[in-house]
Amino acid sequence: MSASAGPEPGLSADLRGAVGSFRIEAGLEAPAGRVTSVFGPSGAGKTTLLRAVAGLTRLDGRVSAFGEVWQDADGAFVPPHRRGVGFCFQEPALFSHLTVAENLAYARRRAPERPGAPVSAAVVERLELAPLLDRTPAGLSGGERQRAALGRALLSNPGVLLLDEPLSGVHLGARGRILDWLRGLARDLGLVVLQVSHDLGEVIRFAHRIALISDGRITAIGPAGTILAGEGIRAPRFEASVVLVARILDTADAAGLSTLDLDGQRLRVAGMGGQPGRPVRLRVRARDVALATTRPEGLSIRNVLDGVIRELRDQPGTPFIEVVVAVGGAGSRNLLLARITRAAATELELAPGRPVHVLLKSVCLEDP
Amino acid sequence: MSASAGPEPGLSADLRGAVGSFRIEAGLEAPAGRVTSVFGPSGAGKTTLLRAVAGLTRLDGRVSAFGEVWQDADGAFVPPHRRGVGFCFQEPALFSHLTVAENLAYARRRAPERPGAPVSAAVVERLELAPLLDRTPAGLSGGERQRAALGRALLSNPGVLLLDEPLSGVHLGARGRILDWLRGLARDLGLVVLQVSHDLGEVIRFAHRIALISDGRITAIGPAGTILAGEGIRAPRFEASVVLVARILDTADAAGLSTLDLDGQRLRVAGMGGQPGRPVRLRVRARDVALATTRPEGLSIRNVLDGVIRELRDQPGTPFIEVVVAVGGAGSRNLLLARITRAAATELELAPGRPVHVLLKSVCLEDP
Amino acid sequence: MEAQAVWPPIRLTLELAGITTVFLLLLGTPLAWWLARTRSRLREPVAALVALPLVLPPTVLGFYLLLALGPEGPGGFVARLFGEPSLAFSFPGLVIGSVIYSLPFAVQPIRGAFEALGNRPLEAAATLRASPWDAFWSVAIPGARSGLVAGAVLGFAHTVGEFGVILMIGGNIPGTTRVLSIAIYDHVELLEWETAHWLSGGLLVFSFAVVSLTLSLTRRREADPA
Amino acid sequence: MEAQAVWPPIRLTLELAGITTVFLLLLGTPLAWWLARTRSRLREPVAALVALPLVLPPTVLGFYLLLALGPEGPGGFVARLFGEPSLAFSFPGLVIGSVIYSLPFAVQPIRGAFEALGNRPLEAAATLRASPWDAFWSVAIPGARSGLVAGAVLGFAHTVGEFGVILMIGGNIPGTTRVLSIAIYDHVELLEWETAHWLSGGLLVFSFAVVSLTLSLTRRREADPA
Amino acid sequence: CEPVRVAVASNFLAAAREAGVVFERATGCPLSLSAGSTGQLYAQIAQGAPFEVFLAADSERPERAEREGLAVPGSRRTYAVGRLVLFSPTPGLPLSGQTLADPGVRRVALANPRTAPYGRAALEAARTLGLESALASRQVVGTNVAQALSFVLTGNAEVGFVALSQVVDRSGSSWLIPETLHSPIRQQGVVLARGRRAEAAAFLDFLASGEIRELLARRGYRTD
Ligand SMILES: Nc1ncnc2c1ncn2[C@@H]1O[C@H](COP(=O)(O)OP(=O)(O)OP(=O)(O)O)[C@@H](O)[C@H]1O
Ligand SMILES: Nc1ncnc2c1ncn2[C@@H]1O[C@H](COP(=O)(O)OP(=O)(O)OP(=O)(O)O)[C@@H](O)[C@H]1O
Ligand SMILES: [Mg+2]
Ligand SMILES: [Mg+2]
Repeated sequence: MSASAGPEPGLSADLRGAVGSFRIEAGLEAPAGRVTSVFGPSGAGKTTLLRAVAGLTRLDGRVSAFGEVWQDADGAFVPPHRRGVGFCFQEPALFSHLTVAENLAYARRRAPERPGAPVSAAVVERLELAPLLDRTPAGLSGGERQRAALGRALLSNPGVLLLDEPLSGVHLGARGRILDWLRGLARDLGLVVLQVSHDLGEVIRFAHRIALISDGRITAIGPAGTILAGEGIRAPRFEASVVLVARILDTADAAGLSTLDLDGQRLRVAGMGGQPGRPVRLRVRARDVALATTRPEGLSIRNVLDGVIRELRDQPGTPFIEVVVAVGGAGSRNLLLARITRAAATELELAPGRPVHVLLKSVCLEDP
Repeated sequence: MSASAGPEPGLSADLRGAVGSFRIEAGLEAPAGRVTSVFGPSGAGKTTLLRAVAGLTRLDGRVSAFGEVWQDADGAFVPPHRRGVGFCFQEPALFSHLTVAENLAYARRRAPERPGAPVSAAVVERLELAPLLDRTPAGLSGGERQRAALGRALLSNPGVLLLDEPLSGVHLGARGRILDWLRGLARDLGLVVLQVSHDLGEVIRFAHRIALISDGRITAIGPAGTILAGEGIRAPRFEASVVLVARILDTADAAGLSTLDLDGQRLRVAGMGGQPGRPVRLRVRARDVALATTRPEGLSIRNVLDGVIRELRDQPGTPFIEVVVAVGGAGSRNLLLARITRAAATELELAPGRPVHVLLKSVCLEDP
Repeated sequence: MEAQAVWPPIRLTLELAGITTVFLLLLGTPLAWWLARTRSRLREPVAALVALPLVLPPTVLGFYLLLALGPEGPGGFVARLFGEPSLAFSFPGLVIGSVIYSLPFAVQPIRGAFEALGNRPLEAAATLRASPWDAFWSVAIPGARSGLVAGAVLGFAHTVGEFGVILMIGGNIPGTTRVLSIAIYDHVELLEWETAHWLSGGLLVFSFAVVSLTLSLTRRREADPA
Repeated sequence: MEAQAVWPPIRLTLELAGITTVFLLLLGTPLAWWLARTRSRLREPVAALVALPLVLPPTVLGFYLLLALGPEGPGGFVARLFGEPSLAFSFPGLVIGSVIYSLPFAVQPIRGAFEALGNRPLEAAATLRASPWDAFWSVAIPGARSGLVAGAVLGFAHTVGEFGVILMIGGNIPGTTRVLSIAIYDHVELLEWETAHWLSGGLLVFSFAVVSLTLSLTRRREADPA
Repeated sequence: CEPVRVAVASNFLAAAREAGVVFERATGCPLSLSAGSTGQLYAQIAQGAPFEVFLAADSERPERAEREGLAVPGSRRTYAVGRLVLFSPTPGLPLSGQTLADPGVRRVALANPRTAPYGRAALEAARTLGLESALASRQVVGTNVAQALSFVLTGNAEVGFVALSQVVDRSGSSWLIPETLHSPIRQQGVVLARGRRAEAAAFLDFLASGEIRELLARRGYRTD
């Protein structure tokens, strides 16, 4: 999270219309410098939404970005090539008559200068494109094509980056590194990044904000933590998680652990860099949280926080409930979610208002 | 796992050759009735390997399936259409001049009868294709196209199913359901399923066996548990896990929990069907396992097993170590892996031979 | 009398163009398929060879065809099997000449459509147990439909208007080889311009109707981007 | 004396075919583009209209062109602006006639290539800030290259061999409108078969070289399936 | 001297070339010859083709040109009379009218009777001989005599009605059709409206000179 607080003005879209028999009616705000993930089932209209923002599919309604109106009800319509959007299509659309290097050059040549924007060399390095530069797209693997297409989109220095599952074919390690870099770019350059993903892990790791879409409608939109803790993400229930904001007290010691401050309590997490005093975001999945009524002894779990139960959320049809625990005192926004069996909750007599010990496996804490 | 123990003869390939400047030299065995995942970074040669098995790319070497030689060093070469493979391409290749229903019929019409093979209706239902049947591929979303292509491949009743990231564009919930169904089909029909995926979660959930590939070579191949617990999967270290074999004692009670027997110890896991007495496979990730030296009280973690430490594996460069714990007595093959901080191990004085309590969050146990 | 003179050439023209188009597709499609898919070095030379009859003036081409179809040529050999001295001046001879002359116009669009189709649909068909022959019919042909239609239309139109070659090898025999284009030509030559106008006008209107109908009916709807 | 008679027609033929090919591409490419991308109802009728000149026998088409280019036609009107009585019997007139006659052969493959290209590369170009004009040149044209080459080759070859139209509107005037095909025709009429063979043979060899060279040089390498 | 532009019927092209050489030698004025079919040349002349002299294969179209004001009135004259022969490339055949009825003769080539004077003459001759239907059943028609001769030379037709001028120095058998069997093939020429200069008229006059008459006779034309 950058030092400047609060979302800056970015993209705002309010679109309605139909593609074939599919109707869409979606409003969306995506602040600059932030990554907004569009998450929803197959056929929900994610691609359609991104295409409409880019002006490739013409829907009714209003789109504006950085204070500039791209389309409105009065018939104003800025054509795609003047919107300055970068688009990674779901099926990479490299120019097949050009090599990878020429594809990148195509974008670079038409891009305006922008201080701090990544230069070709940086893009090639980060996306590991060097061995591919002289090849044509026909000779690339699926993931290689996606990386090249992403590189091309970046080199056109867009203000709004629209990524339709940009890295679905790239393996986990590289994907993580690339996404982290993209997050940094978004923050440093004040880009709007609108990203479609089916991979919840990716969304959790990557998104500042999440828009849930289903059947052509945005059903929820807001900060990642709120949405992930909320009711919105139904399907992969066991993946429910929250995002906490803590402060660095001490960076990695000899053992490779850092100490963080979470509303007055201490946490020890693996290998985190950064300035002491800086705020960091931690993702904690409900399934990684256990609760105890007595402080446990002789346990390998090192992070034990004190908290108070706020709410018990039953998960009908499953043997589980989710327990919402406030760990930062009364006013804190830091809520934790624990997923435990109903049987355990009954046995431990858990109820709202009851103080509990919250056990977090330190390995589960990571800078998202 | 079916009643018949041990892998049946399935696919065996030993291929070498070059595509453009890329050299591949890969040997692979994939038993029938099992899902074998091919896992490796972008550009490792996964697609090339699958294409060569299908006979679409001609490499040197030997391929045989179900005792039938598809190609060998003497120049024998069974053309792709006589191999009876189903192939889901990385970029779905539906026939654009046919509707979805016609695409499915195309496969069905050319397929041999096979008792128990899924009929069109079942495929349409499982893959949720009903609303798409009358549409042409041009009007489908990315995930819809993938589902239709998978359905088409299934309807050709292949003996070997080659899936190149078949569901990368399908959301988590549906993907899980479809993969479970596919596993069942593979088992019931004795299919060889060779699947490429970048999604470790998917691999863990879906694969019986894993082949790691990198730079055109198979670096490791074996049962999922072994590979996941092994040194092979470097990048996402924290995802290390093991697979345990337990027996059902009691199927889901009123609370939705089943009771299992693991070498004499009891486990309670969420919603598992099946015959009492049947063996089941459980996947336990190292990160989900905690250790305690005294039996914990008042804790929401319900599954506590007794075990003996076998080995401590240091993870150099990280603050973690992995602890291998035998939970089934001396001769048992059931080993658990716990990932804990080095600091915790020191403090608890963990050492080989020492008895420990192993804490498993019940929610982490699932039929893989 | 006028009707008697007008209708046989029209019927003959349609027959000739129709049969020629059938042969163009029968010959041109496999040829285009080969050109689109082979990696042989002979590919471009063969493609050039097919296009070659184009550069010869029709009368010259017609003369060579006369030699080929005549008693000393292969055509004469074939003809003798049927008790004829020569294939020239016969309807089959006209068909042969027309096919050779219009072949490049049929081959080119079909080849283009096959190339645009790419390998992927054929690979998919193979993994669905379709033999190459099956896949050719069930995937390649429907997938290249617009190219086939274009080739057929161009071939048909070119045969209707073709003239020099037919004039040369046809012998202008009423009812056998006297097609409409020759009839119109005669009127122009005789300075009977009025009649020529009427015939040409009719031919144009008719052809326009046939061609635009064919194109509209068979051209696939625009694929929506998705 | 022989060389004197032979070279001017050859030069003229190459000039005519070259210039005609340029015009075919200049006119045919935007037309093919429009045909490939419009959703107008007029699409197929216009496509049919372009193909229409084909169905008229070349001499008849030539006759109508003669009327159009002559003193009473629009061509004559234009010609008078330049102090000429008629566009017929002039090199520009030949170019006009050849372009009209060969247009369908150029338009068809180009249209096919544009259609095969699809929307996606153009959309990608737009998101990379390329204006439609820029994208047309930087993406559509290179992407449709093989179609453009095919169109140019067919158009060139057809113009070289074209004959009836040119004879009619050109008038076989040495040095101005007497192209090689007509020169060969003259030899045929004179029954100077030997000379006709030589010229035709030379024409064939030359054309074969040009065409197969063009095709080999510009056709893209087979895309490997990946 | 500017070349005299002559539109010449294809069958007379060879003779016209030879005459042109003589004409140039005599007057220093070269010819520019444009060959074509008579109907086509007429259409071109009507559309303003830059021809100065029109050497047609028949007499009707020069007449019409004169009538319609395309030609210089009074300049029209017969420059040659064509002779029709029945020809076969096989030497030593006894060709006659009966050849047309010979069952061994499958095909008889001739020029288009509707458009070409030699074709019309051939048809007339057959009619006079009472062999019209015999001819009709085996005729193959070329646009002009050159095509008719091609049919014969390539062996696709056994015999053909062609111009004597085409075969005078060719080996083979021929039967010179008596001029009593058909009306004479008068090839007429006119000076065109665009050819109002001395050289154009001079060329047409020159064709009637003794030297040229001799030349034409050698080439198989009769002169009046
Ligand atoms: N031309 C069309 N005719 C009918 N329906 C269409 C057409 N184009 C798209 N659709 C439908 O619109 C819906 C939304 O498509 P879209 O591509 O936006 O989905 P998506 O959210 O991107 O899905 P995925 O994650 O599978 O890519 C889909 O159900 C699709 O079938
Ligand atoms: N024609 C070619 N010329 C050169 N290299 C090629 C060619 N075709 C494929 N390759 C290379 O072969 C390697 C393996 O490709 P393959 O498609 O098998 O990778 P993959 O493992 O499927 O990767 P991904 O997960 O990204 O799809 C890649 O590095 C690719 O660039
Ligand atoms: Mg999509
Ligand atoms: Mg791949």
